[in-house]
Amino acid sequence: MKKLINAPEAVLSDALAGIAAAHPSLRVDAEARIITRAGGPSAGKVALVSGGGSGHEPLHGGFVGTGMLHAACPGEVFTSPVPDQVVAAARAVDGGAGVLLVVKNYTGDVLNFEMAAELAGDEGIEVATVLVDDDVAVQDSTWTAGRRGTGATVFVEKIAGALAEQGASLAEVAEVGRRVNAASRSFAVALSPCTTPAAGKPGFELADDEMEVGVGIHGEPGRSREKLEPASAIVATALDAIFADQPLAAGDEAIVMVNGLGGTPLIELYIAYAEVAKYFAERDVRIVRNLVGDYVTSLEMAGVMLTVCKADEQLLSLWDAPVNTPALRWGL
Amino acid sequence: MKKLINAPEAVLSDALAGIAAAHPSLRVDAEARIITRAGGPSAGKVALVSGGGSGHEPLHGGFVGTGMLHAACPGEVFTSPVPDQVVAAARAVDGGAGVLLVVKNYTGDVLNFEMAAELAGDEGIEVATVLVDDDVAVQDSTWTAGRRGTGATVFVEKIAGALAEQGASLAEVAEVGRRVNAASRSFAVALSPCTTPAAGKPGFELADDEMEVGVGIHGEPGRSREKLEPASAIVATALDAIFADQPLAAGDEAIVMVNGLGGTPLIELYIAYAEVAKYFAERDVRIVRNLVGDYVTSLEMAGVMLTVCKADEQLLSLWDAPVNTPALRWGL
Amino acid sequence: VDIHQTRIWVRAITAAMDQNKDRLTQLDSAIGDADHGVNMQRGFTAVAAALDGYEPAGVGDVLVKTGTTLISSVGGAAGPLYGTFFRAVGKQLTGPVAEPAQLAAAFEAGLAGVQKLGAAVPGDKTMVDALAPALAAFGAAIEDGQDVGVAAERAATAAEAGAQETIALQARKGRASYLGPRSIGHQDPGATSTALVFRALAEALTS
Amino acid sequence: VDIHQTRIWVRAITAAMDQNKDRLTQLDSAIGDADHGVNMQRGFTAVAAALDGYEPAGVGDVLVKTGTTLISSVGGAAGPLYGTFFRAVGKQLTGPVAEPAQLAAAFEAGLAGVQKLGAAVPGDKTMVDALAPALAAFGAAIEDGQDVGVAAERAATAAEAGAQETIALQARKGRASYLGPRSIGHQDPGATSTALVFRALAEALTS
Ligand SMILES: Nc1ncnc2c1ncn2[C@@H]1O[C@H](COP(=O)(O)OP(=O)(O)O)[C@@H](O)[C@H]1O
Ligand SMILES: Nc1ncnc2c1ncn2[C@@H]1O[C@H](COP(=O)(O)OP(=O)(O)O)[C@@H](O)[C@H]1O
Ligand SMILES: [Mg+2]
Ligand SMILES: [Mg+2]
Ligand SMILES: [Mg+2]
Ligand SMILES: [Mg+2]
Repeated sequence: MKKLINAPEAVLSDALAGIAAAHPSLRVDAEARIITRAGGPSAGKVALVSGGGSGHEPLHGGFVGTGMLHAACPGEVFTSPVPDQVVAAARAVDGGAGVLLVVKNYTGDVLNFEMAAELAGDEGIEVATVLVDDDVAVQDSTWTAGRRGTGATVFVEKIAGALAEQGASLAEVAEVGRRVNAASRSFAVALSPCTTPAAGKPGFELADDEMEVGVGIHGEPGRSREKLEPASAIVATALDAIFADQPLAAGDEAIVMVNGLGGTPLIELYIAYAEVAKYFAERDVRIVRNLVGDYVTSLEMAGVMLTVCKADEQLLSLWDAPVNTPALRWGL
Repeated sequence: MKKLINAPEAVLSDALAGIAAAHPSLRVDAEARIITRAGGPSAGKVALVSGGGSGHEPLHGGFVGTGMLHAACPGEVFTSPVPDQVVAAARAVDGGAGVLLVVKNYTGDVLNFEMAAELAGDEGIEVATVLVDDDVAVQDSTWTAGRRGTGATVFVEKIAGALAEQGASLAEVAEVGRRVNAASRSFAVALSPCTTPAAGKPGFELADDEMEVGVGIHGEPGRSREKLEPASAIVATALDAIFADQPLAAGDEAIVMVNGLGGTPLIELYIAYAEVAKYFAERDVRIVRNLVGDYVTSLEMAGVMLTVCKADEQLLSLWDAPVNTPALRWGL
Repeated sequence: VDIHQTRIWVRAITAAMDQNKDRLTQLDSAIGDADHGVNMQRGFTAVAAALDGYEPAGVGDVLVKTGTTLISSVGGAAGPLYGTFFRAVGKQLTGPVAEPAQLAAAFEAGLAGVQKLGAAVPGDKTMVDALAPALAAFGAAIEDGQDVGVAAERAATAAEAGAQETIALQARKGRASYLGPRSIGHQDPGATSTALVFRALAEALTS
Repeated sequence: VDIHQTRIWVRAITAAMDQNKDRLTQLDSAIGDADHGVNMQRGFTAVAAALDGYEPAGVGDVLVKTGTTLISSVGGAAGPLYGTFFRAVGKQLTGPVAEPAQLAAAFEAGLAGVQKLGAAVPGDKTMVDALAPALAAFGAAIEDGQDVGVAAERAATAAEAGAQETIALQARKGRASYLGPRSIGHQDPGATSTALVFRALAEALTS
């Protein structure tokens, strides 16, 4: 295992120290393990709190700031945070208008956030939850854990965060968050596995001519192993799956993210984006906004995740609203 | 070789197509292989042109925009651009106040940009050059190729670009660029090699407990191979080399970049930044601004580059000036 | 079963998680996210610290404290689920000593809590596949008039068999469910740690 | 040496670069950035296209065109250096035929151009370590009254020996210089491609 770390058990605390040192706009409570805006709560505004296992940076700490999250609760690597962290975050950022928890749909995240919601409610904090479950690589059904929450988390946090910044109510902010999730789909392909510091070896092994199709962001194997294909075919596989689940028609508009999983060079993400642009152009679906880069990662995994959100006027104007976070910044 | 590409020989053209599709703020001339601001030249302002081999993204194309570069000339992967590209770029962006070429000190880059400068001069374009050579891993001497240009390129492009935006003369912009370079030092360590699409295999092999110390950004081996060490020791090695070459005294101020080489998870860069912050604090040198992320990469290489620029009032105010590029954006 | 024995049980779990940390993590690496061993070890290390110097009024207090500490320190799916289990069991046991039948009933309350929270049924390839047979064996032995130590032995054996049997199952809950048919052929980490919990109980009650 | 032979030479270089692309890239991979073979192949493919249908007035025109095309298509260190070499040689050869002694002198002008641009001296572990001995051998053979084909053969052999000898050298110019002592033990890619250039000349002038 090759990692730029001091010790597997120190990864989270060391990283939090680095985040604290690097970003004066953030306040890191190392004890409570929460990252909040340095400015404190925004009186009268809904505060967004998210969190999850670490190893997905810049998610979520990199999205704390004006127009997006108020707080992030980082768990250990690939381990959801404990309820105490979420409650501490809700307490720290509640501006009196309630707290929206943005939760990725994993059993661990769901359970810990649920417990936290209950505890925070007991303390008199108004809490609502948006569950993100956009990964079409996972078959959805009431009998399973359901779809994973992946790339759409960024869209939900950005757009709901923008509405919160405008002073909307908790119900409205939660509603738009759910709308974004419902309009979004993701699919990811890995060219190499990743290794958690604790495990010391990769979650799966791939031959030099293989890829894992339909992977999540926790280093687990995907739905199937296939022969490595050119970028055009990989993009088509992912977008076919996304379009099969959420058809976009000629004339529709979309926000698209080509997201690197941590170990993919940016030049390759641009190559993938060129293929995405072609795919959309052939179907006459307009990509009206895009992100190309590492936003939701899986440690050093090489691969790409595509996330597509069907846009409408409200979502688009909230997308364009000012945001000022370490990882996403415009209009400010 | 695992790459998200269509074909080794199509890497540059496919990536340019992706950049063109992703960034409406940029104009990509696929024929001339140059990336310029969509807005065209800025009348009466000095225009910065940079370039170099591809594979270092977001350098340079990601730094084209208000307050930074006017044009980037991407060569093939790890191959400096040809003079024709640079001349085409200078021609496209000259606003009448001259063109500053920001050139990383590699024989190929230097020779191609020199030829281009001569040709552009013949066309009546006023041209000046800033040579970036900040990598202290390389012994400098008049008998060798000299130091490599690495991380400081970002600092030079940002700060000189800001002065150009303010309407300074070519001589002034070049002068501040040289000042930034003179104030900057870098040192990089790799935990894994990288593979160029054309070669198909890595530039060196590393055992599971080894690292390459003093690497550049072209996949070549470094100055020495050592046993893998904790982040704290790796950071100390790099900063010791930097401080030995450019001592910073208590009370000094610095801009610091913790730059990922392409395959390093962001969480590890934050761990490294925590160590950097400690190192500076112990010496009472203040880090007044920082960048943590992938800015000057070496394809999918895992590793970290530290760049330190001794700051003063002018450099700092130019650093803080608005910038709006795909990879660096603030104040706008 | 008294407070002392309960403490010994929890201490034995802590030791088992220390010893099996890597094994559990590797099992989780195959079909999950490679953290289950680390999670359990972190949790029970915290539990050991929390119980140190703690003065419980009853058997249940030890277990409630254990559960609460797990919830506050584990995270992931295992934290709330194990936390809920121990809290639910503990809440049933208010006295300084728990009679075998009380314990069996409390365990059933624990299972109910886990199932209510996680919605897993036997066959979903989760900790429930070790927990359910363990409790059934424990309850049956007690009803049979067996000694609590013997009951615990049978529970441990049943849990181990249940964990083993998860190998053949396709996961329908938890992270492994994402793998679909590819989850078959791997033993569930949570069921494996549950087997450790009951083996520790058997050790505690027979030593 | 006439225009036709010059074209054959350049065509033979193109063929050699095609064939040796991977070898040159692998040499460059060891002490550089793994692009020299690709660079040279791209350049001489462009040269072949540029010369196709081109009507040169003299031998020099072919070589100037070759050099100019290399500069516009190769990039890296090799582009300007080889481009300058061919342009400098070509500029000396204005007639439709080049006499052997003219050619020898033109080659020297080419070397001077390369050294002026790159500031490398023999022993720096660059293409100069193949170029300088090749030209020396060529000039000596011509002075000796040897046939131009023989001279080219000797030049090729000297270039190959020179390239071979770069293995023992520590680089002081180009990318390999960054490696310091670790550059020792590897053959310089540029010196190797220079040897191919002169082997191609020998083939062209003896076929
Ligand atoms: N819904 C559920 N009900 C019961 N047990 C579950 C459920 N989901 C997961 N588990 C158990 O949790 C274990 C994984 O725990 P752990 O790895 O610590 O958490 P995570 O999956 O969040 O990384 C699984 O092996 C499984 O036994
Ligand atoms: N200053 C120099 N003078 C002469 N030849 C040089 C010089 N620098 C580099 N070279 C030659 O160029 C070769 C490398 O060419 P190439 O790989 O195409 O360019 P780059 O080094 O820019 O990637 C080296 O092997 C060496 O022979
Ligand atoms: Mg987990
Ligand atoms: Mg090169
Ligand atoms: Mg797990
Ligand atoms: Mg090279």
